[in-house]
Amino acid sequence: MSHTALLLCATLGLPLAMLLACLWRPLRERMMPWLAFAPLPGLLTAFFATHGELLMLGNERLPLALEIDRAGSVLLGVASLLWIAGGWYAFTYLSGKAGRGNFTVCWLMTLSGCLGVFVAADMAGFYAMLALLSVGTTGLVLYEGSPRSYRAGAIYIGMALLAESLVLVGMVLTVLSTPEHNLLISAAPAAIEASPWRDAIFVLLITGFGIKAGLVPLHFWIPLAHGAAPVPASALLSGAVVKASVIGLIRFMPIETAPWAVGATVAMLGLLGALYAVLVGITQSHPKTVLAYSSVSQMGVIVAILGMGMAANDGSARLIAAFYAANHVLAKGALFMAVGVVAATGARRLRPILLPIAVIAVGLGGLPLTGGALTKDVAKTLMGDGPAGVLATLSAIGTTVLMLHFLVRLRAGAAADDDARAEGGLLLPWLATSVASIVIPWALYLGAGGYSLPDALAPKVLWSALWPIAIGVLLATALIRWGRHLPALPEGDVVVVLDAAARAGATPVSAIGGRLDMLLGRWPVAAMSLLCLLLAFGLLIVGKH
Amino acid sequence: MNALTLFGLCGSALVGIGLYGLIVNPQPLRKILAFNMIGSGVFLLFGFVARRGAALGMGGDPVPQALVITGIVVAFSATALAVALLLRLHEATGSATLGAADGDGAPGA
Amino acid sequence: MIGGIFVDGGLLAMVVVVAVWTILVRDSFAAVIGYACYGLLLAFAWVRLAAIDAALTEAAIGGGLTSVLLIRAVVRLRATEASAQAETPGRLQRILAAVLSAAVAGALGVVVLGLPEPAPSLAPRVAEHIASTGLGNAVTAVLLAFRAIDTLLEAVVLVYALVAVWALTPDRFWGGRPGPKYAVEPNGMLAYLARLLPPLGIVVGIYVFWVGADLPGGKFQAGTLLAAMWLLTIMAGLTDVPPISRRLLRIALAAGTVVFLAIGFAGVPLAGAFLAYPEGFAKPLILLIEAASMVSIAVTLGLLVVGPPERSGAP
Amino acid sequence: MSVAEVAIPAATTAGGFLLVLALVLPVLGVLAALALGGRHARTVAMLVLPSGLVLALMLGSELVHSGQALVYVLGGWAPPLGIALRADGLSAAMLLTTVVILLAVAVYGDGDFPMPAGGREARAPFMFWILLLAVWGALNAVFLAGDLFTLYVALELLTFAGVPLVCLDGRPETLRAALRYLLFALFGSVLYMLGAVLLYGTYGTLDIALLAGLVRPVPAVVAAAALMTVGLLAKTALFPLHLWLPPAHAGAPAAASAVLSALVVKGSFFLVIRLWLDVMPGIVTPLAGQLLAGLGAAAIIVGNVVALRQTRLKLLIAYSTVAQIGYLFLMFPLAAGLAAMNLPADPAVTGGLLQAISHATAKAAMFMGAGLIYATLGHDRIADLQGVGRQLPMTLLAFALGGISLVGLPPSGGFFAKWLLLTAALLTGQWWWVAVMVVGGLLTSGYVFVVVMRALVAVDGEKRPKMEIPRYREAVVLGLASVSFLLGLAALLPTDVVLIGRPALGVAGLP
Amino acid sequence: MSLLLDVWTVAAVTAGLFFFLAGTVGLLRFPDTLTRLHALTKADNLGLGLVVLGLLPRVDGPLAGLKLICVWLLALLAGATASQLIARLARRARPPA
Repeated sequence: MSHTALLLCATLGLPLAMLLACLWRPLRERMMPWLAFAPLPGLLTAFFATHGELLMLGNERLPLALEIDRAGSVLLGVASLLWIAGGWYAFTYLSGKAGRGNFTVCWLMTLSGCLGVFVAADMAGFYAMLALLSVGTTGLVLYEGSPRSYRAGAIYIGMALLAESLVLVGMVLTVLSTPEHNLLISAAPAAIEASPWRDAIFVLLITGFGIKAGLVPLHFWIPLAHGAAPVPASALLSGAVVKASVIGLIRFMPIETAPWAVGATVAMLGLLGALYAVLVGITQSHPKTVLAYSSVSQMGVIVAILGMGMAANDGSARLIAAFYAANHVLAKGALFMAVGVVAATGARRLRPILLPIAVIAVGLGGLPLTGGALTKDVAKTLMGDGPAGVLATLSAIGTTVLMLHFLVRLRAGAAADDDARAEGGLLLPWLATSVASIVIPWALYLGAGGYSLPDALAPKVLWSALWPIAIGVLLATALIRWGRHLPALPEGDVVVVLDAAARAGATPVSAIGGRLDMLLGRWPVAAMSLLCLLLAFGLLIVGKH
Repeated sequence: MNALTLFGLCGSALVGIGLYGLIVNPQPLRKILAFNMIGSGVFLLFGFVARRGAALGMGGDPVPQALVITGIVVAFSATALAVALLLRLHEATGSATLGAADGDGAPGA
Repeated sequence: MIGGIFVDGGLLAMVVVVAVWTILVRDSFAAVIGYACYGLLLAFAWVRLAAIDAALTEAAIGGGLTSVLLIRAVVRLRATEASAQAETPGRLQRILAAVLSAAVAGALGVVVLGLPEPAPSLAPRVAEHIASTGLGNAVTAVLLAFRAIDTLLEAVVLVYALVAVWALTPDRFWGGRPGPKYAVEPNGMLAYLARLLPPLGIVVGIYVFWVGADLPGGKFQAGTLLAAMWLLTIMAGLTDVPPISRRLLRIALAAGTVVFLAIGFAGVPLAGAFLAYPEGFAKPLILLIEAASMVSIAVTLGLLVVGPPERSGAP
Repeated sequence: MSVAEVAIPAATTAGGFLLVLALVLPVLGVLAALALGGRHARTVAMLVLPSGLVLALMLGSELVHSGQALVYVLGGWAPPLGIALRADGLSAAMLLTTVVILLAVAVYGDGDFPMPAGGREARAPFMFWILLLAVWGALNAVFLAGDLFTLYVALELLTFAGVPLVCLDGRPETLRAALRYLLFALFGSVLYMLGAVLLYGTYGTLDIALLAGLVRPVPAVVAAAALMTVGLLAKTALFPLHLWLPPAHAGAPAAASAVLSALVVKGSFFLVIRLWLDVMPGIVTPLAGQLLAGLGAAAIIVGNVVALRQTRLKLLIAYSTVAQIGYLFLMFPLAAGLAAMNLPADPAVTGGLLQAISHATAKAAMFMGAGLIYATLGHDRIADLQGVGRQLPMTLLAFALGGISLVGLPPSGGFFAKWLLLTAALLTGQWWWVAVMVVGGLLTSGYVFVVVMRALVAVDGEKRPKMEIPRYREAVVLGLASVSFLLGLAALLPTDVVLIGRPALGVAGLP
Repeated sequence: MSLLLDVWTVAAVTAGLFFFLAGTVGLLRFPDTLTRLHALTKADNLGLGLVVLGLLPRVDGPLAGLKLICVWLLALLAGATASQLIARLARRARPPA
């Protein structure tokens, strides 16, 4: 058994083993401190596993296979890092709180699913991981047990299952499009391109993964869920978990051959969504919600990158999207953890903490020399200078504004006691993540990306990164000055409309169902409908012959 | 149109008559009665089929006749059970109707 | 014979008329009586169809025992009738129901008339193989040799039904005696009949069972007769129903099926198949099965009629 | 053409005697329990059921080895004169499922129906054990019989065993529910028998295998198909003929509900499969198949919607059964469509049966779980389930796993059933069933979510349970739920057991 | 000889049928339960008896004849019992005058 095989197995095996162990209450209660170790194999896999080596576990009727590719290992690596830090952070954050057992279980489920999607090489397994991830996430969202979290959880699971059903149908169509009904994901892109149902598959998969990615207008669950979950959970959900959709698109979409229209549509959806999310985000007051909207915006950009790749039939989009996503994983993780840190820190001790936060926050907007700038620079090659490029720049400006708005809201959320200080268990993981969010992008940029330092430091690059920030800062100051005149949009904006629609629709349907059931409960009605069926079957069968 | 076909038609008619009773009569006892009538109609059809198959000096195909005997006994068992259930229901509730599908079968542990 | 069509026509016309009346008549007691007559008329129809075994069974079970059951029930349910009648569906529903039933019956009639000629029949095959069973009555041969499994399962059906009826016992009466206690009237007419008739009935019953091998008759008809005799003595108050907890009773219930199964399994080594009879021993074995079944059937039928226990086991 | 012309001599195959044993063993159990009475009923059941499990496994392995259907010619009289027992993959799978579930119910029910002290005989426990065996015997007969009239008798056996289960605790409303059930079931079975008469009158045999080779679309056969189908639908409680199911299944004691919902309705469903896929695949038209599945779709939608309205847990589960029964009937147009395209109908058949099995296991677990919840809280109002998660963690987990199987998430049996049915639907271009399945899954997840959420709410202060639940009962429920949850891994088996000994529909489909 | 038998049979059976007819008319026409019972039982017993007598010469073998007579006796017995029971019910139903 090669080391890759071992690593792949361990990546999935260790978290699942710990999950199983949790079936036994005593172990469950003691599991919390070990959460940080569950993702270690994943990290090792990201570094040392040989790409493209397929590990087949199932048989030909149900090929359960594991594999890691370049884009996958990038995401797997950063995700594992964030899971490690998050586990550490959660241990401190939840110490002494009730229901840690349930939290542990849900955390491990989400963790297994999240790392699993990056290594799953067959559709059944991929779907299984997706489902596991959704169920676990629901648990995390519900953790606090408040009415707010129930609403968020219900909406989340509903949207997740809807998305997965769409993906499932898309997958089945894909499998049917392959010769000898191949379940391996590697066969998917070619199959989709050649499939008689190509367009249907595009719609199903893109909508399905789009929901999971929080693509506007199907994004509303993200602010609710990420707002309701406890801080460490939100950090992981917003940072790592949503990236499952990215890997899905990367692996399934036939980027090299997709028709231009599809790619362009996806790109436009993503970019417009990115801007829209910013506009709504600046009206939000709760820092976590603001971050959630920023996630929606950033995911929009990532999807747009893939869209542009499809439009240009440029396979490099995969790696670029992964790179962009990787940066977002760490940055967003660090920012969410910061919310918890600041909440535990008094005003007097705030300054040293706020500085790195600010750097990372504005970094998302593309502050030179940060990961944001690097990713945006790399993405430019795809975005070009056309409308897409313009929109991308606009979104960068918007992100800057949104992040500054976040800083303001964050400040307001500092601990009441001016001298309070966050304990090390919160500070250190947060610091580690922050550092990683600065260093890792550089490493990828120079290492995997094959770029060199001068590329990054070229004045043109710096300038093109700087001026949107400048504009963003100006707008932000304006916002801070006159922001109170903005309307306060509800968390999850469009969800309100949907709620109303659902309520308007559900009640009568349910009532009709009940009445119908009552009616059919009467003996004569049932008996007569039986005779009607009898005649109907008779006629239908006679019909043909 | 020979005498034998009359039996076939009679069987069909009995089925129809029984169906009507089974549908419209609210009293379970009368439903049970109607069920027996449908059953006897079906048995008569068995007899009809058997008689058509008369051959080699046998008055009819013995297989359907045997099936009828089995069927009659089964129908009787069903009737006995239904009547017992009905009487028990009456004893327990004082009423002897199927009621509407109130659906509220208050579940037992 | 052209006379036949008139005889049959008249008979069947009567059957249909009685059937319609039975369904439509308002008073349930009348309906039950109507059903009893209907059962007897049907028995005649069976005779006309040259199915004497079926005729006997229909008369004994369909007409006889079923009617007894229904009469007992209708008398007890007298009180509820008015309220139940109130639930009769409206005119529209009744018309709809009539139309649908008529449609089904009509379609059925058309189909029945369209059955293929010449009619398929297993009679030749039965005639071909009946010799190896040593039986003269083809129906008995089918019931106990060719389709023995049906008969076996049918015996099981009776047991299941009785178990189901007993399951309805109120807990306080479990293990008690079924049905009401009938007081004996020393010189009442019924008691007289109940003393006079059973010996005769038993003889006839055993006769019916015995000839069943070669002539119309068999264990079901016989068992029904015995059950009827038993019920007569019970209703006359001469005997009481045994408590259902009595071991002997339970064994009597199971015996028939057990013997059937035992002989069936004996067939595996002796005749090469389950429910097969060794060459030359078919008839005695079949008679043995029938004898055992007859007793079980009689007891089961009787208990099915009297229903679940309604009083404690104390005499 | 009648049976006189065709002569397919059925011959007993190796291992055929296992069929006889499987048929007789439960019956012997019933008789022994009845004759011995008293507390021996339990002993008998506990002896017979495990041996039945062994038997089912032997039968299955025999089937896998021989790779063809097992046949036993009773009394050496070959059809059409005699009767043969047959077991193909479907039968074997259902036999095994049945005995496994009954074993679980037996262990579980042992707690609800304790034998009274001092060897005295009490009604409820005595009846529980006997009826458990009775249901088993009836089902085995349904799965093994090769003759349509024998199957009729078997169906009646099933009804007679099922009805008393409904009113096992003798409360008035359950008596009424039982009566409704009995009358409607009898209605169904008499129609079935009517169909049998027409078939005999046309071909002079009722043997399934012979008929399969004989049937042609003449009026009598068409009428028979319609009559038998509808009769069986009434017994299966497919929408709109479900009036009897919710009160009966919700009112019965939990152990009984589990048996009724998981197994009893599957008996008549199994016969629909036999009828449509084995006897008259060439007769039933695509439109008829669409109608059948249309009823299924209506059942899925209405059943789930009404389930979401329920305020009592057991009624919710009962209505969920109404909906799940709908899923079972989606397989028929799919199988027909595949056959019409001369593709193997495997996905549809396997999917349908997998759905049936996973629903059986999941639903049994859920009903038994509901029973434990009722015993602990003294009620089953969904609104007041708080604290159950703390008091009965294993039960709640079982309920969740069962729910996941119903929703169809991997690796549950429900998921692979869904996958196969989707495959068949998309292959045959019947996308509308896909939509139904998706919507149904979402609705199902709705009520599973609601129940689990309610139960997970923590209550301040330990609530005193009405009754202490021994761990083993929770464990049994959890075990059964896990079976349903892991059933999908059956796809890792080397062969598709379900399909062994089945006629190739692509060929049989052509009249 | 056979002619005589034929005549006897025809006569007896006709007479029997006549009594049946009379019984039926009585059943329909008489005022109250007891009188109806009277008409019915009397006529039926006689009618059946005559029919049996009429058929006796035509049976093959004494056993069949015995059977016929048994049928008559049983009918008598059943009729007597039934009418007795019904009569008692009727008397209970009617207030003692």
